[in-house]
Amino acid sequence: MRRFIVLAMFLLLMMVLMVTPALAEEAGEAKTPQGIETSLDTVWVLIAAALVFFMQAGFFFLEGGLTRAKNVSNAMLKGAMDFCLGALIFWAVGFALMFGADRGGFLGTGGFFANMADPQWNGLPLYVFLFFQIAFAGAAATILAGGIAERFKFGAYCIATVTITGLIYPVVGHWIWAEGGWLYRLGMLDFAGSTVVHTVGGICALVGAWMVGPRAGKYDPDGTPRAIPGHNIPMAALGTFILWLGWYGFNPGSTLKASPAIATVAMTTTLAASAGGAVAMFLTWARYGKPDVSMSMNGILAGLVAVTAGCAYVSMVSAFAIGLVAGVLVVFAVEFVDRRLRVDDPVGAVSVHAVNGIWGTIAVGLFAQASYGEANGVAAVNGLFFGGGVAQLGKQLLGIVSVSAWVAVTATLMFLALKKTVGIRVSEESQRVGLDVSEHNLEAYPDFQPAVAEKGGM
Amino acid sequence: MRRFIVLAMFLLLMMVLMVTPALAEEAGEAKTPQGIETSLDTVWVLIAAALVFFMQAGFFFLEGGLTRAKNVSNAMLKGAMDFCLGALIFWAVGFALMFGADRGGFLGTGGFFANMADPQWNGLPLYVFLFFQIAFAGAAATILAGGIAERFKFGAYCIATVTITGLIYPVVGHWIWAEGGWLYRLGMLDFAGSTVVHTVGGICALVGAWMVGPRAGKYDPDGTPRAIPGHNIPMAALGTFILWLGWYGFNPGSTLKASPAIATVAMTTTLAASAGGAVAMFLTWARYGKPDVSMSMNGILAGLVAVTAGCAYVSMVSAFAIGLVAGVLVVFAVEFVDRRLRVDDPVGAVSVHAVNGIWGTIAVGLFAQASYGEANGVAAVNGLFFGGGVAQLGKQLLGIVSVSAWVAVTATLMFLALKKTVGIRVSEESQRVGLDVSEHNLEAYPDFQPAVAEKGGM
Amino acid sequence: MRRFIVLAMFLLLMMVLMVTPALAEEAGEAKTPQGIETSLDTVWVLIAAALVFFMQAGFFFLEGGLTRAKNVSNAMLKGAMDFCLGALIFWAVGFALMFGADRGGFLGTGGFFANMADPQWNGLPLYVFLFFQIAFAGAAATILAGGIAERFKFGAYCIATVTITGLIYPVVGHWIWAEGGWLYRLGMLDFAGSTVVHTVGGICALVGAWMVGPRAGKYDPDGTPRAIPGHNIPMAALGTFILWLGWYGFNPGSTLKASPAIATVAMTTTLAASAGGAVAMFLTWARYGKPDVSMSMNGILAGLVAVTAGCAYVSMVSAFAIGLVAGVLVVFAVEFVDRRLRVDDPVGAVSVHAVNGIWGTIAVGLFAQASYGEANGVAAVNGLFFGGGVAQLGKQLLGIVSVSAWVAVTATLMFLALKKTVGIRVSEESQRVGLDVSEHNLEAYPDFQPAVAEKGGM
Amino acid sequence: MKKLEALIRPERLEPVMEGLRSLGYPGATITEVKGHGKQKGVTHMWRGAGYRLEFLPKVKLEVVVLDEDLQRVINAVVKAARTGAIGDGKIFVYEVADAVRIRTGESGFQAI
Amino acid sequence: MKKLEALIRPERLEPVMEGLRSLGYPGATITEVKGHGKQKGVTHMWRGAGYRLEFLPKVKLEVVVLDEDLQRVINAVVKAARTGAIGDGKIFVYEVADAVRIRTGESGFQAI
Amino acid sequence: MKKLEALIRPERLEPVMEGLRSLGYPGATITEVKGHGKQKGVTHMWRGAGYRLEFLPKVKLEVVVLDEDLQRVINAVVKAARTGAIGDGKIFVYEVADAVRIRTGESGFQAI
Ligand SMILES: Nc1ncnc2c1ncn2[C@@H]1O[C@H](COP(=O)(O)OP(=O)(O)O)[C@@H](O)[C@H]1O
Ligand SMILES: Nc1ncnc2c1ncn2[C@@H]1O[C@H](COP(=O)(O)OP(=O)(O)O)[C@@H](O)[C@H]1O
Ligand SMILES: Nc1ncnc2c1ncn2[C@@H]1O[C@H](COP(=O)(O)OP(=O)(O)O)[C@@H](O)[C@H]1O
Repeated sequence: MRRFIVLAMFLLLMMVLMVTPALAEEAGEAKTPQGIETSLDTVWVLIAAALVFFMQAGFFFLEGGLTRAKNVSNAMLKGAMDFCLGALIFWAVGFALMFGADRGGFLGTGGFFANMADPQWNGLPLYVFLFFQIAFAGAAATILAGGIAERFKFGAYCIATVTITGLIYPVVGHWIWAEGGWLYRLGMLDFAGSTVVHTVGGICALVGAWMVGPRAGKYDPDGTPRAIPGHNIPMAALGTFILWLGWYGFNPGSTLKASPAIATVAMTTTLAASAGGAVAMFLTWARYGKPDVSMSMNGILAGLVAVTAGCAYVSMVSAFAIGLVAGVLVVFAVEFVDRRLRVDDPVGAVSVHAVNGIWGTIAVGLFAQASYGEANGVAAVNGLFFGGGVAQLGKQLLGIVSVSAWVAVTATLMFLALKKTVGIRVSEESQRVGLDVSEHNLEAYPDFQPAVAEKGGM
Repeated sequence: MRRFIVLAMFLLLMMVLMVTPALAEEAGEAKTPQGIETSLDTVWVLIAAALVFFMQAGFFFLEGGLTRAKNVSNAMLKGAMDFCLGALIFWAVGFALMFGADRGGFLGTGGFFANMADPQWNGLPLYVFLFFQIAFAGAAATILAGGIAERFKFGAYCIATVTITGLIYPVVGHWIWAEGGWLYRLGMLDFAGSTVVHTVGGICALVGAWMVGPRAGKYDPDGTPRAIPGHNIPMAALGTFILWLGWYGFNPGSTLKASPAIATVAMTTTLAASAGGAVAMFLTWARYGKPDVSMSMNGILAGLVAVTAGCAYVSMVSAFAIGLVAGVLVVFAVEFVDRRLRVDDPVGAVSVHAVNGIWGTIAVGLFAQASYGEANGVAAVNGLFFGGGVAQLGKQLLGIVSVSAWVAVTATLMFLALKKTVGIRVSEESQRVGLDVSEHNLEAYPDFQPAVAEKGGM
Repeated sequence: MRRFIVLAMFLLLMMVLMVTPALAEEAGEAKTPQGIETSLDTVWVLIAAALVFFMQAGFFFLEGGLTRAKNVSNAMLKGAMDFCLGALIFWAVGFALMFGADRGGFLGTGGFFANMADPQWNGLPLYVFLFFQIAFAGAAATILAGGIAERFKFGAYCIATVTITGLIYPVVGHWIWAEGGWLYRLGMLDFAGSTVVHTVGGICALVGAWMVGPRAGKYDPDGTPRAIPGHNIPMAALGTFILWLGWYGFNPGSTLKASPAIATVAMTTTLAASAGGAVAMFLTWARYGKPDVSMSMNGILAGLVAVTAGCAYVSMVSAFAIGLVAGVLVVFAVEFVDRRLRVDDPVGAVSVHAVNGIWGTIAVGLFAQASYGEANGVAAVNGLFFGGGVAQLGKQLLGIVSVSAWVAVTATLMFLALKKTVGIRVSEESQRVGLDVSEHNLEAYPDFQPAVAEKGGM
Repeated sequence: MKKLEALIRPERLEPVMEGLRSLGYPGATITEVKGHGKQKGVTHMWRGAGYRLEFLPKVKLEVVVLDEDLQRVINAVVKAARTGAIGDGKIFVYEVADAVRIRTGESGFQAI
Repeated sequence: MKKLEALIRPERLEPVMEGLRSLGYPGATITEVKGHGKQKGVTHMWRGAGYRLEFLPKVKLEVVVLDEDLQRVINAVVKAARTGAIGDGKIFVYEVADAVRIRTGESGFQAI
Repeated sequence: MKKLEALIRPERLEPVMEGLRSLGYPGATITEVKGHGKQKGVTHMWRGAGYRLEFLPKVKLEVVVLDEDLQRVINAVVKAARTGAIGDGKIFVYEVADAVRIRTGESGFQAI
């Protein structure tokens, strides 16, 4: 492990020496309308990026709240470090792979350390675009954390997160968001990243959770899942609302431009989240007899993930419908993953991000309306339900399949490599005492008496 | 209960089918100063709305922190669901009642599901205006949650919150904020909603808390109140500061326009909050012997509520004075409600929102200065202390009385109806084990040993 | 104490009577590009200020999490009150001392209660500039709280915080940031306040922590430090991320202008924070055997503090290097303060703010590049590493020395005066039961069983 | 001297203490324990999966009494703690060999 | 009647309870305690300074049994709680003078 | 064998353990309990209403000792736990019928 640390520090230091400093762009005297507009766009995208950045805290609070007290410090550090390491690697490498000069529609190259010829990106200062993209990359990477919670080695997690932000995610981003990307050119639509961010993160979480195996005690010998309740519901609730807040940067910010279109996007986002939350609450009430708190929170997030692809292409009513379906999907997906797949996903990362990322991407092919796309200054496309036939739907499905395949393969290889080298799963004893002690020599709540676990399955 | 759930889900689904999709507004090519200005206003109001949205988390953290651990998950779900359901109902109905074509000054009609002819609202994209109003409606509704905490049926709460957002609140909003509203035309001034939001919410909380009765064990047989300490002070403190942050969207955002006036409003807001907090701290120190933490937090909120009506009409010094009075009022009001009215209001919702909402509305009639109103581009009025006589004060009082009457009557009818049908109060046994278990089958903190309550009255 | 309270309330009331209300500036009809630009700048600075305001919550959560449960309510009230009192005093006095008409380069005068002739500040509405400055003053003052945590008298803390915001901090601010200030004229550069805010706060914390003495039980008779673990790691992690979020207002907001330059500043801020966090994590891993959670969080903050002075003058790579050094510095500084200086600084305030404030200020003299300063519209200076020689470095050092001397002397006098009068240290018995009970008659977590402290030194 | 160890419902603690006080035994020690007996545990839900809490929260009340007061104390506790439903709890009685008051060093029955 | 007081590893609670149930003793009381014995405490780190937790979490399991069942119960507990490593814990046995079921007022062995 | 059960102030735990160690009794079990005795509870404030905490936090320290060491252990505990103020606590002594070391199965005095 020590060797790994030394290596990491060496690499960090290399960066300093390797790079020729980029010349910063000139600050235009903001007196002309043109100049003011650039400033306004910069302000808007910067604030949006800051909100997306803050989603990191939402993610680690959600994970921490839905898992046990003995692993919560580990959740905090994972969430902090995947951003710190991810930001550095994305700046150094990921950004170039994603937005550098296109190579055959598959990959960008050039512009490592954000050394790009043009200090602007479609009229936006390059650095604010980079900041926004870093925040997104952080979100894509941190989704994994929840899925593999309570049993993954911290060192292996650091390497995994760097690989996602530095390679797996930027390639997908290039395909769909870079002008030369093959899916972009094909016309696949994913406005703010249901696929690019959430499906990518969700599939990484699925592969990771499956390969690391379930938490000790999660499944009875006969495969019956046992409940392992989270330790702090308010923490999870605050995490959810921080995420929701961040989504007002995530979705409207993806316009990368201050325009009236952001108003429409904010509303579709609001309605889908609300519908997802409401329907998950009613559905669990009907199914389990009482309204379920953590599933309702998941319902909100499911609605948000699902509307992310289509938020600029669909009407209010469609957004509402997308959220409704998402809220239903997430409830059944959680049960399916837990009972049928027997993949132990403590926070529902797969159900929220992978399943609803896919649903949201499909939904564009169903609900898109050219009038909305046009009004919002993006692609004007009609989906299946609005007279556009299956053309767009086909592109969306192709995108989903290709991205899923890419992520599934690369993530599997990554986890396999980690398993063979540093290992990915902590010992049963480590799990018993908790990762806080075994991985960090720390108790998260030393002033409080922990209660003896004495839960039985049913 | 199951029937109620099925009905609710049916209604949600109906919405999808019932509505013709609205055409989105056109995204003006933002090259002209006019276009840039619209974009800037959109950005500003959207960010303000996002901050107001985040106040939901502030509210549920404040409530959760000031009540007991066994009811905290319930507080989280109430806060999440009153927004989810409230956003949907306000979009579907409330917005039309509030801002639709005026009927006799009393009610708006038309524009359900935000289907309005004009895609703009006074030059602002309709959807960002709607988003801002949804966030406000959510705040008005969630105030109730704190007042009836720890004993209210969750299902009944959902219905109450939908009624407030869908009917009680929009009517008041129409009176005071819609151009045709009778109080608006009369010249009553409530810049950001001391009355519209806070008095409405506060009176709902008063009626609700009174009708549901006190928590088990709150009053001795002889009527002496017993202390029921909140379970998590940092949680309440964070809630307070999230609310304060949100107020920088709430008050300056109510300009609905990016202009230098927002600077003045931000400062009056800051000074009133600071004065309210400081004075409550000193006053409790003098009265109780030591500075009281939760009352000081209430003092901050009291200052914020009180300055909300007048923040664009008054000077810095006046804002400071308004905050001072608010901080004093809240301390005495909490004692008065607890000991004299014997209404059990666990978080001080009545004292913070109703009492100071009223005080703030009155304060406009006292402290308004035409020079400020003018500079901020709003009504130029002088209050009693600045040579304007009692004219404005009279209008303010009339507004307060009418709104209070409307809310008191409708809220009473609503709670009565709920009481007769689904019931509003959980059993003593449910209170004993806590709403988390009885209403949601959940423990909020399963990893921690709860301490046996062994508090005595004095 | 009661006399002190009465006095304080009297003073607060005096303010109302003493002041003639200022005339608010006129709200320019924002139709001209000029007008729109002003509005845009106002929006940007207001939002930045709101984010900086929210850092208060970050500070009190960081402190609360890294200290024991029995003192957490005290931490909350300290954090709330230093802002409330600080905002009032800075409005009344501090702002005038900092930005009023210059007297000999040392102090501003005139403009108490923000009564300034010009309703604008370099084209920015005066009140939004004031709001931004109030938020900064709050940050400078609250740094003290962490250093003297768990043993300082609440009343004395209130007086100290008022003195810092009303006198110690504004004088430094005048020197460096006001046009007439002697360090400003000399050309010392501190873009967003590594020295003005962080070194000032950090040295106050150092002097305070030293004069109040260590917490009971912190040092063995032979001077060996004992570990006193914090009670809530997630709380500290959230605090850190709230602070980081706030820094996106702190640093880019210090442009006081919406311009593309904020993009560059946001990115330097991000890279330094990430580098600081990453390197602290790896370094503690190498030194202590496992990656340390709270030190990694400190590493993030160290990177942020260090880049604050130079964020608009340096390249991305330089920002990264500054963060790397900061992350290393903070780890060794914490150990040094704890073991060599034997100053008990529970949250690392000295190491994060004083040490890295100084490092960041020096770094400007090393890493500044004229091309960046120019592009960002600020001073165009080359540091030692970029061909500028030692000229700038000398100015930076002079600034650090002068400011440190001023703060060390005034803070010492202040704490001495407090010690002689109201006293600064609570009794050992108060420490044993905790400040929550002894200073506020409150338990922060009455529903939970506290664990008996049974830690041994090593 | 005898030690009476009563395992009771948490919410009956106050009336039981009331009863003890009236018999001249204000001193007692309480511990939060979890009990299992005839009373069935409760079922909770976590994300769609039910789980049983087999142990229910109880309070263990310990009070050392003089031999002659034993029966009266037992009766008082039974009276105050009983609800008649399963889960009311049990009382166990133990012989106490000695007692010491730390403050004074007194021992035996004077220490109670 | 005897009271058996077993200080065991928290993670062995479930198998021990299983064993008791199979002997017809479903009723028991558990308390979370901290123990110190031959087993060494663990070392934690806080900001660069190590500190020892001298006491380790244990569960105290109390079950009152009839004299004739005592040995069998002891054997069952030992079997289920043993891991063979230091820190497995101890069992102490005490004489119980009397037992009362609060719900019914029954006393003596009927109360168990 | 005797069990010594001391109810002491939480902050006196360390010196008491020190004393026990020096007598050759490193093993002990502690429980966090709440006690009520001559010592008055404390008054807290909640939003203007005072409330008394009738029970104060105490630590229950249990240590099983050989009969011959009993008096010395009692003396050591009394010495280390005493402050002289009300609330210092009590020690109760019980007869132990048997002891078993789970790890080895040894019983009787060898198990201590
Ligand atoms: N054999 C036993 N040994 C120790 N404690 C017991 C025993 N049986 C019951 N208890 C304790 O008594 C409590 C009440 O037991 P239960 O059988 O539910 O009561 P009841 O028969 O009065 O309804 C349990 O929760 C447990 O703490
Ligand atoms: N003399 C004693 N009195 C009371 N409890 C004891 C005593 N000795 C040990 N214990 C308890 O037994 C537990 C296990 O003791 P330990 O010596 O570590 O076990 P083992 O000898 O089986 O490895 C301790 O944690 C403590 O709770
Ligand atoms: N009769 C009793 N039975 C059981 N525990 C008792 C009894 N009397 C006192 N205690 C315990 O002893 C502790 C100290 O009692 P207290 O009367 O305050 O001590 P002192 O007389 O030494 O000042 C109490 O907190 C309680 O836990």
